[in-house]
Amino acid sequence: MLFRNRQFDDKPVALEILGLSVATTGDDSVPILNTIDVTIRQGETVCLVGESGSGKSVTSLAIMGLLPKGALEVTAGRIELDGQNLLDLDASQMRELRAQRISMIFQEPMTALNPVMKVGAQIEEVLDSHTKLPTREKKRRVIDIMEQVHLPDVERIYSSYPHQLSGGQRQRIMIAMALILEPKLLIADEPTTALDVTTQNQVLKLIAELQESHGTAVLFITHDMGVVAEIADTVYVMRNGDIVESAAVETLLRVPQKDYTRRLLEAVPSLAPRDARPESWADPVLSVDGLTKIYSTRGLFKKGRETRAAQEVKFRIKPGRTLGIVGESGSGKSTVARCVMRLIDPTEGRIKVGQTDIAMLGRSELQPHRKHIQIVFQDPFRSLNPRWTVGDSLIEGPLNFGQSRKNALDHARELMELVGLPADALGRYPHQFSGGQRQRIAIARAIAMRPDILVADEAVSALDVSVQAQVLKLLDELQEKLGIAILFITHDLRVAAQICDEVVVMQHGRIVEHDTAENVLSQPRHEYTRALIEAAPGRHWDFANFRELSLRPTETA
Amino acid sequence: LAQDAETITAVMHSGLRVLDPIITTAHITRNHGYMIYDVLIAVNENFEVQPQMADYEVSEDGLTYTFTLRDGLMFHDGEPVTAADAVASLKRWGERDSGGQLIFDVTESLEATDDKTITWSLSEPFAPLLDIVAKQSAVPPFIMPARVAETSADEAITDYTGSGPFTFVEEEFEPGVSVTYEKFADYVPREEPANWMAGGKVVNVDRVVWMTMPDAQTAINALVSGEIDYLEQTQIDLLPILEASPDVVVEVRDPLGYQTMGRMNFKHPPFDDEKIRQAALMAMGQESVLATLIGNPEYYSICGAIFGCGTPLASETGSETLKAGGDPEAARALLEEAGYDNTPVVLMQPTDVTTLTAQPVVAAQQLREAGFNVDMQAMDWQTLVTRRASQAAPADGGWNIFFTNWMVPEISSPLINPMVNGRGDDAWFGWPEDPELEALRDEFIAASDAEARAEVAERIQAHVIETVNYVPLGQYLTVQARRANIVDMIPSPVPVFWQIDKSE
Amino acid sequence: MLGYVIRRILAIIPVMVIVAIFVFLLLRLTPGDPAAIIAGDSATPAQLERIRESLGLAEPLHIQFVTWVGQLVQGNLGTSIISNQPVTRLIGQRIWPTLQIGTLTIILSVLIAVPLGVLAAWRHRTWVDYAVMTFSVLGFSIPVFVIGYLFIKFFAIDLRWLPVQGYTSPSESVQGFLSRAVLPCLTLATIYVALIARMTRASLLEVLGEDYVRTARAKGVKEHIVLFRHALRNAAVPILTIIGTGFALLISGVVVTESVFNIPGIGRLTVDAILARDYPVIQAMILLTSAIYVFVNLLIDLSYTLFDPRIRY
Amino acid sequence: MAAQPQPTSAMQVVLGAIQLPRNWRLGIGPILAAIVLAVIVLATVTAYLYVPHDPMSMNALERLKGPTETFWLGTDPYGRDLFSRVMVGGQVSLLIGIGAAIVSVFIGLMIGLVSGFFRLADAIIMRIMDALMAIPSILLAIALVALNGPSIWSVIFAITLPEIPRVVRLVRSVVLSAREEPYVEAAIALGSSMPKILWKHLMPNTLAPLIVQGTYICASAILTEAILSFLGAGVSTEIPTWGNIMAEGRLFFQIKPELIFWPGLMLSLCILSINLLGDTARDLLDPRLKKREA
Ligand SMILES: Nc1ncnc2c1ncn2[C@@H]1O[C@H](COP(=O)(O)OP(=O)(O)OP(=O)(O)O)[C@@H](O)[C@H]1O
Ligand SMILES: Nc1ncnc2c1ncn2[C@@H]1O[C@H](COP(=O)(O)OP(=O)(O)OP(=O)(O)O)[C@@H](O)[C@H]1O
Ligand SMILES: [Mg+2]
Ligand SMILES: [Mg+2]
Repeated sequence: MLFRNRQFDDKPVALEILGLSVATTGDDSVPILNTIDVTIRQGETVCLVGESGSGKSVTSLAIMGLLPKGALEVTAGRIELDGQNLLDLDASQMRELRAQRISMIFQEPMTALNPVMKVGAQIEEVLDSHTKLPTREKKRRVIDIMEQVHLPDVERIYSSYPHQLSGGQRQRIMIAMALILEPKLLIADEPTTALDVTTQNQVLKLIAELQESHGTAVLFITHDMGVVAEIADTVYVMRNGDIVESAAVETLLRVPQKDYTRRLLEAVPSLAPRDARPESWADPVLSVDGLTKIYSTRGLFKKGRETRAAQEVKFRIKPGRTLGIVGESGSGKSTVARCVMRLIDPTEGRIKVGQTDIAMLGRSELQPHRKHIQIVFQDPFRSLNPRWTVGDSLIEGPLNFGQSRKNALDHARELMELVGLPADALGRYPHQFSGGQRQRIAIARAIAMRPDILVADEAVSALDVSVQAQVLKLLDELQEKLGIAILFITHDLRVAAQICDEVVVMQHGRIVEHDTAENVLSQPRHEYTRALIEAAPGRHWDFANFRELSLRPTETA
Repeated sequence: LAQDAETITAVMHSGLRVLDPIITTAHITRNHGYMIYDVLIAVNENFEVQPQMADYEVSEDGLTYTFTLRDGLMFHDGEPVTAADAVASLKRWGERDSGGQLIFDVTESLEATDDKTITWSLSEPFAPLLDIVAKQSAVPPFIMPARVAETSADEAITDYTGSGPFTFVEEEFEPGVSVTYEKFADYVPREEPANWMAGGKVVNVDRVVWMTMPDAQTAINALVSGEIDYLEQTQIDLLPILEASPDVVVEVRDPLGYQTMGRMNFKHPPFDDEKIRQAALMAMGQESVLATLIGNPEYYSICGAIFGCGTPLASETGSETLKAGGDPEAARALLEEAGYDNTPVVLMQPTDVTTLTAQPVVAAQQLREAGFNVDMQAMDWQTLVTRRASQAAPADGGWNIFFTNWMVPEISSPLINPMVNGRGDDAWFGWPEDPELEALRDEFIAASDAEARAEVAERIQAHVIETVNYVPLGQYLTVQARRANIVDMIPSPVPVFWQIDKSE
Repeated sequence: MLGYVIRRILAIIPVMVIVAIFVFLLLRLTPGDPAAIIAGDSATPAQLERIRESLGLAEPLHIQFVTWVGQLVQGNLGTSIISNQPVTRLIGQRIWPTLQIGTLTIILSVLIAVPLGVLAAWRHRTWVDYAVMTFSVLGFSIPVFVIGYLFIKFFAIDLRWLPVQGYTSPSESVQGFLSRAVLPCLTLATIYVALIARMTRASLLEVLGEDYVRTARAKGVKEHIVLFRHALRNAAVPILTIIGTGFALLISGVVVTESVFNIPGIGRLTVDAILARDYPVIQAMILLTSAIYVFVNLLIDLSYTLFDPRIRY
Repeated sequence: MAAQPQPTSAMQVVLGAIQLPRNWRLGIGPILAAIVLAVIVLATVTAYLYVPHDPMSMNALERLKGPTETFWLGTDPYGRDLFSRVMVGGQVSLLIGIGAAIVSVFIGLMIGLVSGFFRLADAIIMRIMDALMAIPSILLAIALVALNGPSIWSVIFAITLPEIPRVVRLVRSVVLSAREEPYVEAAIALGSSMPKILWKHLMPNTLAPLIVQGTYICASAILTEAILSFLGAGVSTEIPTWGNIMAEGRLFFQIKPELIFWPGLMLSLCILSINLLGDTARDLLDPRLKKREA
């Protein structure tokens, strides 16, 4: 079964949003949502998708009555729960309703739980607020729901603080909290985005299971099409505060009606690796051998604690080729990147850039080698100095290597064109650009040094799929033109499949598999690689081509 | 706010910190001395010497003084006061007090002839001996037990066993904050009525607590609200507040009051030049200083006498310009004549003693008007007392002029007036080298009767003003305030707590 | 935890050593001569020199320092030059009023300031918020002694509700203590309340924007529980920190308040000692107040664990 | 929350990069504060142009007079014109406030940058700073003024010294956290030298908090000057300062409250305005608050 093709037309409507409009408060009011309609029936899972800033979260907050006071307000429309308009309720009636009839799970399990309260107490608080149960009964109910969300060692976790739990466990606590009073409607705003793929998979399964047993309607907000394919019954596509299109999931993915939807789907990278490029015979520009990094925190009186973040890492990259490093969070990918860049000192090993081993060079000896190897970071907001104009950022490196200001600026102008930005943007500040544009600037800055190697650490992870596709394309073009070798770090297998020639899979600081992208993705040999691939949501669907992913015989069992 | 009727709570002009009345000249410590110690002889309000612990006799040739202790004298530890104790006390005092030093310069022997008799033999007659031993300032010869008096005169005593009408309650002593005295039950007062420092010291209350309040405002408020009984000094400007309260009596305790004065440094230019000193004196006028310092003219008087108006030796010779408010024109002319080269005059101004902040400021203005280049340097009083001891050039941490105040009895004669001393480096700060003045002083000591002394004193006055040894800037009174139920307080320069009573 | 405490206590040592050297040098390089103060107005230079010698002030600096540190190590703070009393005795007499009034002030301030700050944050950008903020800025803007005078004038002189000045030990009469402590405490509290209320508001505002507060609201939890159970506890660490560093402000307030209300505490003792160049007392007092400051802040650091389970030492 | 586009219509405030939140409204308070402060500064700086009397000339016969035609606010205990003294007095008070703020911010910035950057120096510097911070600032100030004599400069020095460690801590913490920013790492990767990174990338981050801190130092310095005067360790009475006028006037609080009232009013208004502007600056410049509003 590819999709959950279920029928809900005969089920009663759980929640109906009619012509809802939201705008910012104040004189220069800006509309955020424009008369949107959404219908959710009992037991149904509705997915709300759309690019960042399209109004998904605002919709969910409007339903909960939790729009930030003094910033946003509902200007028109109705939100009907079982026929009752929630917008007519006062604050205390609304408070009554929350967790009893509608509840909500938020994106970030790290921050959504109160760090100074034990999680058991936090679940119990829901019962305190809405019921008058005796203490023992309360505890029993809490333990019960904790078991339902498959938490291990319930008694211990009951009296743990959030920071003592893993991300997945925390998200389970959130779900337990949301479901303990068996609400009609569960709203989940990107509940798995912060989790790694394997955990994400578990959480999605859990929500589906509980929905089944409690008959809850679910409004699921995500921008991940893979997740949509996995769990949705019906999909609503949002853009700039409008609902662009809505349909049953299969219909939408097969025959999207609107251009916007099509573009959105086309931008989703495919899990099928791109066609292999011809083998290169050049000497490698970067070769890493036996790289080991041990973080140790040692105090005068404390016992030293060691984290082996990278061990015996070994790879080489040739000019014009891209090597991907994939692996779940904490597997040591960034550590390798930072060692290679010599932003941190490796504990052991060799890092040869061209013919020179830079692994153990001191700060000043390192300086001349810096221009050969450059980096693009994940976060386009923070990787440019907000106080510098784009031009100043772009010429910083060249100036350090003795170029004249004028030459460097001329070159910077060319680079802006190369990355597809107007040359006159040099005088502007980073905040005057969008996320994707900023990442282009960061790339331009790296390229300005004419490096041999470009390290991209999660360079597209923070971007929207459509922007992500553009940036990936840009990197590809640059590589064509300049023959740069790229070390591409990502946790997203789809992205890796689209850009890499070779892939290295890391787990617990070690390389567990190293092969061509083709081989790694279609014939994973290591168990861990297989688990990673399997956990990728929507892995059977080729979104860009609106059809099943046909070719690979990778399905195991 | 019920108060124990047997306790008098008094706010004194400063906090008691030093407990040895011989080592320091601080008034608060002297006052403390009068509480817990007695003296052999003392003066009454007419500056007449009266017997106190002892009767005295002077031999015909003026070379032998015999003091006989009266009966019943007892130290606070229950031991009787003996002549040996008195001798030890006098000797220690003699090392510290400048008047005492003069006597000891001519002393043949001082010894206890028996338990009650002290015999003091001189090598030559010294007429003012009794006056000096009986004086109430700055350092009176308080009688302590011999074991205490044996402490070196440069070290503070640590045993506070006294001989006076009150005992010191050591456990309750908080330096700078409060000190408690209890009536000494075994003290035997004299028969005569109390008069100044002499007469019968009859104690009518059980306890006296002295406190300090750093804030004058607070002290006044506390008196008005009845939280304290007595305020030794009040700011004249604040009298209206006290006068408005029916429960408070405001009065002048001591009709002589204080003299305020300025002293120049004879060691460094420009004031090493007598002409320039004279110009400075001519620039200064008393009225502005006093009016600024005190305000209400009822409480100050213009007085050009270096020995203080109202004292037997008072003479105002030479002080005309001072009294007339200064003569900036003449001063300017004199200054020009002296060839003043605009050397800056370093004038030290204390910031933390209210009775001393105004004089320097006013004087600075007056000196400037006469053409002096004044460099007024503000500092706290403790810096000032340290710095005035420095003989260095003004530019290297020395000074040119500063101001201070004296109780009139402290300056009332050439023998005790600290400024009237021309012994150069051994003289008081400013260090005038003035043999003529020394000669005049010897003449004064030698003078046999009051008339002769007054005549010498007048010449000293003229000489001091002529050489501008120091500049008397006038006299002012201090005003005390008490709750109306505090009665029978003796008027005297030293606030004393015998005879005083607290009615219900 | 124990290891951390020991480490922190050991870390105090170099700090106190630096304070000690600093204070010692500062004082000895200060013009001012306690001998002149002891001797009074009419002493001669020769007499001064003799007194100076008997006080040990004529010795070379390093010898004086070594002597002093040697005594310190034995727990001997020395003897006041001026009053000849052991410094420990002076401190013993004077420290209680200051400690009692200081403690009372802190308790009073926290009781007033925290609810005010919470209120202001909760009613962010309403008149309540502006009123609280105006009050707390005002608290910083008026010199302490002026506030003290105003209180005296109003409560003690005009209304005659409370005594004007003074101090009564609570062991003597609790009522007497309270009636005399109220005004100084209130005076001191104005700055402290301002400081704490402002910090409470700021850190609460920050916390109120956190996801878990939104979660609590999404659970339908009542607003006061959201504010006090969820938000305030999370905002506690910066509030505690400001209480600790504000302690320095309290000390400076104490110096003034003790003068205005005539309280025989260590603030006045120190100022008097500085003005009188009573070296042993100044040294001991600055060391003591610094040690108290460091110690209070250590306690506050340790107390973080009570409020935030994530902090482990 | 995923990254959101930031407002592009932002106003450039400090160094062209600190943005006002989009829907920020200044409100009446800060504007009023700015006006009040501007008026006070202007009035005190130009005081000599318009005050009717020499603020230092005494006239003993006119002391402690109430307001009259010649003496608009009356006279002080030396018979000097209170109005002239209050207006001129602001000069020294403001000089002390601004002087202490600038000096402590500048020295603190230098030490803080070095300390945040050089591990070795850091250990030593921070111990010294801890020690300085532990000494109650008012006691240190009194002692320092006693040491140097109560000139304006020694008062500024005495107020400045205890403030330095606080500035150092602030700068250091900003440097330590900004060091971890990706753009700093990028600069390292681009081969920028450490001094350049320190000065061009890290130092600007400290400016916004320093401006805020500077306003508080300025306000508290003006207050501390008043307290020093009150305790008898202030500037000479000749030179009028608000603190000085109040300290002299405190004796006469009950019979002539104007002596405290007028300088106190000026001082409080001034500090109130500075504090309010500081608060506003903090709200405007605090990146965390900004993020939430955006
Ligand atoms: N408190 C607020 N004040 C003003 N505008 C806001 C506020 N919160 C959100 N917006 C605006 O509303 C729009 C929709 O935001 P929303 O958070 O719903 O986007 P989203 O679809 O959830 O995006 P993402 O995928 O990034 O979470 C955005 O343009 C955002 O800038
Ligand atoms: N500075 C550090 N000190 C101590 N441990 C560290 C440090 N930086 C990283 N680690 C640890 O090293 C391990 C590898 O971290 P790294 O950042 O390389 O992972 P990653 O694969 O990049 O993860 P992600 O996908 O979340 O970015 C993790 O366990 C991390 O906690
Ligand atoms: Mg969202
Ligand atoms: Mg990483």
